[in-house]
Parts: sequence; C-alpha cells; structure tokens
Amino acid sequence: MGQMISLSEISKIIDNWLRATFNPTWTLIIEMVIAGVCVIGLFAVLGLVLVIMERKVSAWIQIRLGPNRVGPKGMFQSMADTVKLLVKEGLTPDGADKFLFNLAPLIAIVVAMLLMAPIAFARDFQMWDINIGVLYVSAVSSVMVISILMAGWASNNKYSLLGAMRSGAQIVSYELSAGLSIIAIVILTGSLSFNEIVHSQVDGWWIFKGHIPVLIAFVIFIIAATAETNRAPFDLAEAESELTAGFHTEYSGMKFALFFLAEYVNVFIVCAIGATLFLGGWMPFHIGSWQGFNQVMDYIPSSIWFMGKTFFLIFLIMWFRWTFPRLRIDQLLNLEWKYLLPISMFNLLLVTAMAILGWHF
Amino acid sequence: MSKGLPLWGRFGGGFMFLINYIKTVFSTVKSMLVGMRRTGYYFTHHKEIITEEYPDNRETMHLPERFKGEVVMPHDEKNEHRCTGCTACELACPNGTIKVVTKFDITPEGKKKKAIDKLVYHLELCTMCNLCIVACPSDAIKMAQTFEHSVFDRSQLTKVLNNPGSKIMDGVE
Amino acid sequence: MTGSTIIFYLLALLTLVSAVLAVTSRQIFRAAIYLLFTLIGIAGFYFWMQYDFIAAVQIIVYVGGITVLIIFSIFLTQQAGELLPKQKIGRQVFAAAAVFCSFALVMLQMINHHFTVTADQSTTPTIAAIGEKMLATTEDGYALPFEVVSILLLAAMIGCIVIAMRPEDTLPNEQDLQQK
Amino acid sequence: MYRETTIVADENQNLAAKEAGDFIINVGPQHPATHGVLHLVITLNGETIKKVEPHLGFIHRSIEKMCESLTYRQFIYVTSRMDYLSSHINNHACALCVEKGMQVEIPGRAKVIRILMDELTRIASHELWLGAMAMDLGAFTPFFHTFRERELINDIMEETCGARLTMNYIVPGGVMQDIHPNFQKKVKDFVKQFTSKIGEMDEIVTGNTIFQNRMKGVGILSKEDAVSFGCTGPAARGSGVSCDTRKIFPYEGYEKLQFDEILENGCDSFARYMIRIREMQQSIRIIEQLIDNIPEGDFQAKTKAVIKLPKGEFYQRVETARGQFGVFIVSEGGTTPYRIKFRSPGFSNLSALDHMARGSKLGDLVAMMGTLDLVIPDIDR
Repeated sequence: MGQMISLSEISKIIDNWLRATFNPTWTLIIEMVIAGVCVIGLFAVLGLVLVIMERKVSAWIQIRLGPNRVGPKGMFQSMADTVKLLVKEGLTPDGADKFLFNLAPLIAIVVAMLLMAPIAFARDFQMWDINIGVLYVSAVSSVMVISILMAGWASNNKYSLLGAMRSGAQIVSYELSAGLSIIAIVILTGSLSFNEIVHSQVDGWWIFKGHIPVLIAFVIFIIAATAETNRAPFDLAEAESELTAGFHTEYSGMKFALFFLAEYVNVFIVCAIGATLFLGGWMPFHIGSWQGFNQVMDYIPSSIWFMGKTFFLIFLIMWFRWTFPRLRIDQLLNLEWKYLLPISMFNLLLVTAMAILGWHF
Repeated sequence: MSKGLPLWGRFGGGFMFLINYIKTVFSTVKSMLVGMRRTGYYFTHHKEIITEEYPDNRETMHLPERFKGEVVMPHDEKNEHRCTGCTACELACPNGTIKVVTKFDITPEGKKKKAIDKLVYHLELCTMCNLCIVACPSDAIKMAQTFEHSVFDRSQLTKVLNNPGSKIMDGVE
Repeated sequence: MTGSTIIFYLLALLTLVSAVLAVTSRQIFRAAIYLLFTLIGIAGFYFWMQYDFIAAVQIIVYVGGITVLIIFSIFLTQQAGELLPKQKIGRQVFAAAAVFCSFALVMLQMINHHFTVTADQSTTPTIAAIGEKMLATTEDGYALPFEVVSILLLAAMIGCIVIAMRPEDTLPNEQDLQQK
Repeated sequence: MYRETTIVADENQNLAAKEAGDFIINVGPQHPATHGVLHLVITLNGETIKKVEPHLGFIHRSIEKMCESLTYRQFIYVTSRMDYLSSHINNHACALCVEKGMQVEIPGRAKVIRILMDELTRIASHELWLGAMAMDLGAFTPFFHTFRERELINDIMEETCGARLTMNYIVPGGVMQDIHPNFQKKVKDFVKQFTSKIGEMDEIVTGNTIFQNRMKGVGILSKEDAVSFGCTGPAARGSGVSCDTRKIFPYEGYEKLQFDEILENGCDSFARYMIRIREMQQSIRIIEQLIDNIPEGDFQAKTKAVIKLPKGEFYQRVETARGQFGVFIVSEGGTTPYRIKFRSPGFSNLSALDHMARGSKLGDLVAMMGTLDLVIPDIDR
C-alpha cells in the first residue's frame, strides 16, 4: 500500500543512520536514550491532553463551558496547571514514613513507564515486541497496587490508609476478570504477543468477528479496566466525598502530580490494550469486499487508527465517570465476584468452544 | 446486588435464581445505557450550555432593578439630595450600618434648620436587608445594582453617601 | 565488561541490598517493601536471562500476589507502625550461622556442578511449547503435578472460605450494635 | 491498628468506648462529605460504622441571643442566615409569629405571595439537595443539571426580592415589596421548564441501578424511631410519619389548597429521596393553583413603624424544606423580644444519624447525611 512517511519508516531511518555512524553498543545506548526521551515526552503530552480532555468532556456533559481562559478555548489550561504543580511546595507530613512516602509516586510513574514498552503504537512500531506481551502487561500492572498501598500507609493518615485498603482489595479482585477477558482474545489468537494479536485481526477486528462472547469480554474488560485504574464509578480509593482524597490525601505539588499523571497514563494504557485486543490495534477499518472504501481506510496512517481507537475508549471511560454514582465497597466486590467473574468464566468457555469449533470468521 | 437466593442455595430455586440473575444483569445494563444516553445528549448539544463568562459579559449583563447591592443616595444635577436627616434609616438598621451626622443650616429666612452633614454608610456591616430603604420617609436613599465590592482595605468600605457640598432638595420635608 | 554484565551486577546489587535490608529492617512494613524489591530483582534476572514467561509469572505471583497479601496482613495487625524489638544476641548469632550454613550449601552445590555451555538456541520457550508441556501426559509432561497443585490450591481456597464464613447466628445483630 | 494520631474531641468518653481494633476517624469540620462545618467522630470497625458522634458549634453565632437585642422588624433578617436554603420560609415563620402577637390581618395578596415564595424556595432547596445528594454518592453531573432549574428560581427571587439567597422579603404585615410585573410569567416559564426536565433526573439518578443499590435498604429509620428522635420533614415522612405542618397545622391559607402530603413507607434512604422528588411535584401543583389567582390589593397591612408585642408567649410553626421550623417568642411588652427560641428541623434530624448509621458502611454514611439534608447553620444557629 502506498504508505507516506510512517512512524516505522522514521524509526528505521534513524536506526540505519545510527548503525552507519556508531558501533552497535553505542547505537543501542543512543536508541535507548531516544526511546526513554520519547516515553517521557509521550507522558507529558498524554498528561496535558488527557487532563484537558477530561475537563472538557465533564464540562460539556455538565452543560458548562469548561476551561476557556488559557490559550484558544482553554487548550493550554493543563500546561498552566502543570506549572502550578511544579512550583508548589511538596509537603511531607511530620508523622509520615518519609522514605516510602516519597518513593510511592515514583513507583507509580515507573510502573506506568514500564507498561508502555510492549504497546504497538503503529504498524511495525513497538518498543519491545516481547512474546508474552499480554502477560507482561498484567504482571507489571499488578505492581501498581503496591505504590497505592505504600502511599496510603506511609502518609500516616487514616483516610489514606482506608483508601489504600480499598484500592488493594479492588485492584486485586478486578485483575481476575480483566485477565479472563484478555485470555478470551488470547485463546482466539493463540498468542500472547501484541504484534501477533494485531496481525490476527487483519481480516476483521475481534469485536466484529468474535460474535457476542467477545463483545461480552470487551464490556467486562472495559468495566475491569475502569476499576483497575481507580476511576469513577470505581474511584473508592479516592472517594472524595468519603475519604477526602483517599490514598493521596497528603500529597501535594509534584508528588501529587506524579500520581495524577500515572492515573491518566494508566487509563491510556488500559485503553490502548483494549484497542489492541478488541479493536484491532493499528489495523484500519475494513468492510468485506468494498475495495474503494478499504483503500481509503488504508490511506489513513496506522498510528492515527491506533490513537483514534484508544481515545475513543478513553472517552468512553470518561463518559462513565461523569454519568454514574460511585459504588460502595461491598457492592464493588459483589459486582466482581458475583457478576463479572462468573460471567467472564462462562464467557471464556463459550470463547474456547468457539475457538475450537472455528465459529469465528 | 440481586435479592435472589445465594448461588449455592437450594437446587430447586436454582433455575429461578438464574432467571433473576440474568434479569438483574440486563436491567443494570439498561439503566446504565439510559443514563449514558442522557449525558451523551448534553455532551453533543452545546446549545444547552448555560454558564455565563462573567467578567467578559460585564457590558451585556443586567441586574434586576430591585437587586440590593449597596445603599446609595441619588443626587440630581444641581447636587441636591432628598435626605432630611431624620435618622429613620439609622434606627431601622439592625447592624448600625448607617450613621447620620447632622448640622444646622441657616435658611434664607434666618431660621436654623436641621440638615445632614454626612451620612456615613458602612458597607462592610451591611446585610442588604432593605429595611433602611423602606423606613426612609422621603425616598432619599435607594439600593444600587452593584456587586463588585472587593477592595484591598476595609476602610475603603466606609462611605459617605452625600456628595460634598450637596444640599437638600427644595420642598422635601 | 559489556552492558549485559553491568546490568547483571546492578540487578544483583538491588537484590542483595534489599534482601539484607528486608531482614535487618525493624519496621515491618518497610521490610515487606524491601522484600518486594528483592523479588523484583529476581524477576529482573529472569528477564535478563530472557526467560520472559517465568519473569512475568514471578511478578504476578510474588509481587502482585504474595507481597500484597503480606502488606494486607500488616495493615490488619495491631501496631504496624511500631518498631520491632531488637533481637537477642544469641538469636542473632544463631540466625547468622543458619544463613551461613545454607549459603555454604548452595555454593558447594554450585561449585560441584559442572555447567555445560550449549550452543542450543531453542532455550527461549514459546507459549505454545509451555502450554503443551504443561498439559502433556507423557513422561516429561506436567499434567499430573499441575492438577495436584490445582487441587491443593482448591483445598486451600475452600479452607479459607470455611474459616472466613461465620455462622449466621454469631453475626452481630442490630441490637448488639446498639448496646455498644 | 495504626500509629496513634487521633484527635479525640471528648477524650474520656471516647477512650472509654474504644475497644481493640476500633478505628476512629474524624469527618469534618472541613471535609467534602459534610455540607458545612459539621464534625463527626466516627468509630469504625474496618469499613463498618460502630458509632457516629456529631460535634457541633463550629458555626454557632448565637442568633437567638442576637435577636433579643433587635426589634421585631429587624430580627427577621437574621433568620435567613440559619437555614439559608429555605430563608423565605424562616422569615415567614417569624413574620407569622410576630403577626400573631400584633393581631393584624394581612391582606390576601400578601398571603398568596408568601405561599408562592415558600413553595418556590422549597423547590429550590430540594433541587440543591438533589444535586448535592448525587454528588455525595460520587455523581457530579446531576449537581449542574439541577442547578440549571434552581437558577431560574433564583432569578425570579432576584427580580422580585432583590436577592438570591437571603431575601428578607417577608416582613410582619405582609411582604416588603409588591411582586415584580414579570413575576407571573417567569414562574409559569419555570413551571414549564421544570416539568419538562425533572424526568431527566429519573434517567441519570433515580433509575440508575448503582444509585438504587446505594439507597435502598440503607439508613433504616423506623417509624417509632423517627417519632422518638423528633424527626420532621422528609426525613420522618420517609418513615411513614405524617408530620406535614402545612396539613396538620395549616397556616396562611394552606388549608384551602389542593395538595397531598407525601408519605413513603420504605424507612430507608431511597424513601426519603423519593419523598423530596414527589414533594417538588406537589409544590408545582400548589404554584399552578395560585399563580393565576393572586388577588388584587395591598401587599402589606397597615402597621405602626415600631412594633410592640403585648406581654405573652407566642409560638408559630411552619414546614420548611427540611421539616418543622418553630419560632417561640416571649414578650415583655417592649419593642424587642425578651426571649426568642427557634426549633430547627436539622438539629433533631441530625440526632437520628448515629442510630441510622450504626452497622452500615462508611460510604453509606455520606448517603444518609445526604438524605437527612443537613444544613449546618440551621443546626448550630
């Protein structure tokens, strides 16, 4: 297909040039540095974009205008917020365990960075094509809960502790149904690698060719992803009407900003994974044998497809947040253990049967 | 969430439980979708937005004429007001907001006549209860439609309502 | 010294230092966090050796599961914030001796074992290979151990539920709560 | 369980009650869960509430004592600052009580205007409550949607009374000013908008499964308890206690109007929620009956400039948005009351909180406080 300059082309050009100029070790180091800088840059951009997006979505849902002072239509509002958070004093409470208190936001952000590695952002553009990509993501994301527990305990604040306990119970529980709904796709593709999962959807996204079981898995995945990222209606760890701000009550300034950033980046990551597994990653949208239509779709760069799908899911999660009230802790666990888990287990059986019998397209 | 039998309950109730379970799931999903449709409607219909951009709309913004912003004393073009200095407002005020300082003018007939020297108004004490306006027998004071009262020093909130050199209007007793 | 070696020593440093700190720390919560770093360091070794699957499982089971459970049980214990009492000197000596003995045992094994270098590149297992091995009923298959472990876990789970379940009549009712 | 940093307000009592494993947290006086400066000392067992102790007085301004130094015309403005969400109704009660002592008959026009204002205030208060209630449960959007209708009422108030919250419009003898010429049209517009938009709340709040599960079977207050705690208003009517002052002790011509006293038998948070939703519709019904039938005439009876009440005791109760509000005046015959006492609904309703909250989860406490519709200046005065 007639690709213009794509991300993979650019990365190849850089790679070739580096290989021609330096020896392999230096090439590797420079490429690692470039990747690191790109991830940090992506973090910054994601933080800025997602915060302004959240504020605009909430404003429009709530018949408000939203931020409209800084820059055109308030688009630079989140930059002003960032500057404010940067220059703010980072307080550490007197009774806090200072080492762990300061370590917790770092762990949150490092985990979010690690999760970026296996995501396929565009055609042939992936930092680390690890062959157990899905497993890697669910493994590393389980470390996230540690940072919340650490922050909650080290703050020496009862609200924080309650928030951390809630969050721990919540994340540990919802990992199960998130994992099971991911396994549904893994069964259909027979691979854990993101690259292969995307390539298995070349003739149609799983959500279309997987019938109702995959649709159910998708719904469960979105619910579990919302819960795992601690967002409303599952924001019990923060629950501002009950626990002030939950586990990050005592955090301020840049330390708070790191938690905040990690939350948004995690939202991005779970949505990216959802887009990869169910919506075909960077695969363009094709309809059967409509050649003209498919060619037009192919002409859109793959990175745009990926970002479009991811941001659609992010919007969906934001839409949830501004529509639903929060659950209570026992209802939250009921929902997981009495509804999502049995349904996803039954669904997994259906998917397995479907995969064995080859009922999908 | 459901009030049906527990999952491990009697086998006979198992089928009914399953029906109830599925019903609960569907009604939950339906209620969620109904709510999301409503919020989605507002997300896409920006004409419903009701907020005003306050400091920008100062020119077009109109407060109703009865709005109680602060007490003012209207003067006509000859710098005359209608206040006789009867202290009815001072008495009516629950907070001691108004202080009437009187003096004695000499009328052209050579008689002494009571008049106001200063009508001191403490905006910082005022609760905008409108009692002074109602109490005034000569309609000398009224409520103004201002509301941006913030100043850096509270002494600026103590105001003298009558203009310097103003006189009482003819015919007001 | 290549980059790979540097990474190895860094991981070893992380693992060892946090292991020592986990043992010597007198704050139980911090000890748990140091233990976490030890486990992460070990997962790092697996990644370093390119045994990605085992590394991921290490993180899921030990970091995401066991450490979270440990932290939870610390939260639920009384006086989690207090410093632990200093151990008696006799006990410390005994512990050091025990550690030394087991260290010596491991080292002895390692020295006596003849590591053979193979040129076999097929050590990186695919997921399909792992799955087939796991469910194979042949001689070197793991179907039986797998099932035995599952039954053990099931038994443990049922035991937990039985312990956690309180009979209805011992639950505090409204009246008891009011009297409090 | 935790390093001891608890600030316990009443040490002896709490230490005596504290058992092993108790976890005491303070909610308030500055806390997003409390709609004002209320301090709750909550004893938790895990997430389950063992005891709730409200500590009051953070916004006590000794309004009752202040009123004793103000004349009968002046003291009414202070009562707007108690339950600021039903300030018209508070003013109304005071005016009625003073009129009882003066023994004046107020003109019919003033009566109708007063009832209209009361009912508009009631709707505005319930609208705010509905939004705040949803916000307590974590849903932010309904807050802004209910404020849209509330804003219309505020505009009507601003046009006629000159203020949006503390109007001081109802005075002894009638009302302070005549209604604005636009009043009737604007109220009709409001009624039209309100009836077309109230259904949306069913979609995003009432019908929502999460919301229903958070409300149903939560915060049980039985009929007997509601009576013995002295609960009034929607909090008691949710438990089936018939206590609408407009029905049982009609004042100002409520006896001539067609409206229902709303009763629910659920005894839980959801019943109290539904009471308020349905009460708004009854208020609309009252407004629709009156808005085209405002009699012509004076808006104020002829009264002396200085009011003197004869020696004696006077009591008047009205139904505010939160319950029964009573004014008790002891007069020694002078221009100022000798003693004045307000019976505020919030205080009695708050006393039931501990009873309702025991045994439920921390998250539900917020919902219960929401359904009691506490306004803290009303409790503290």
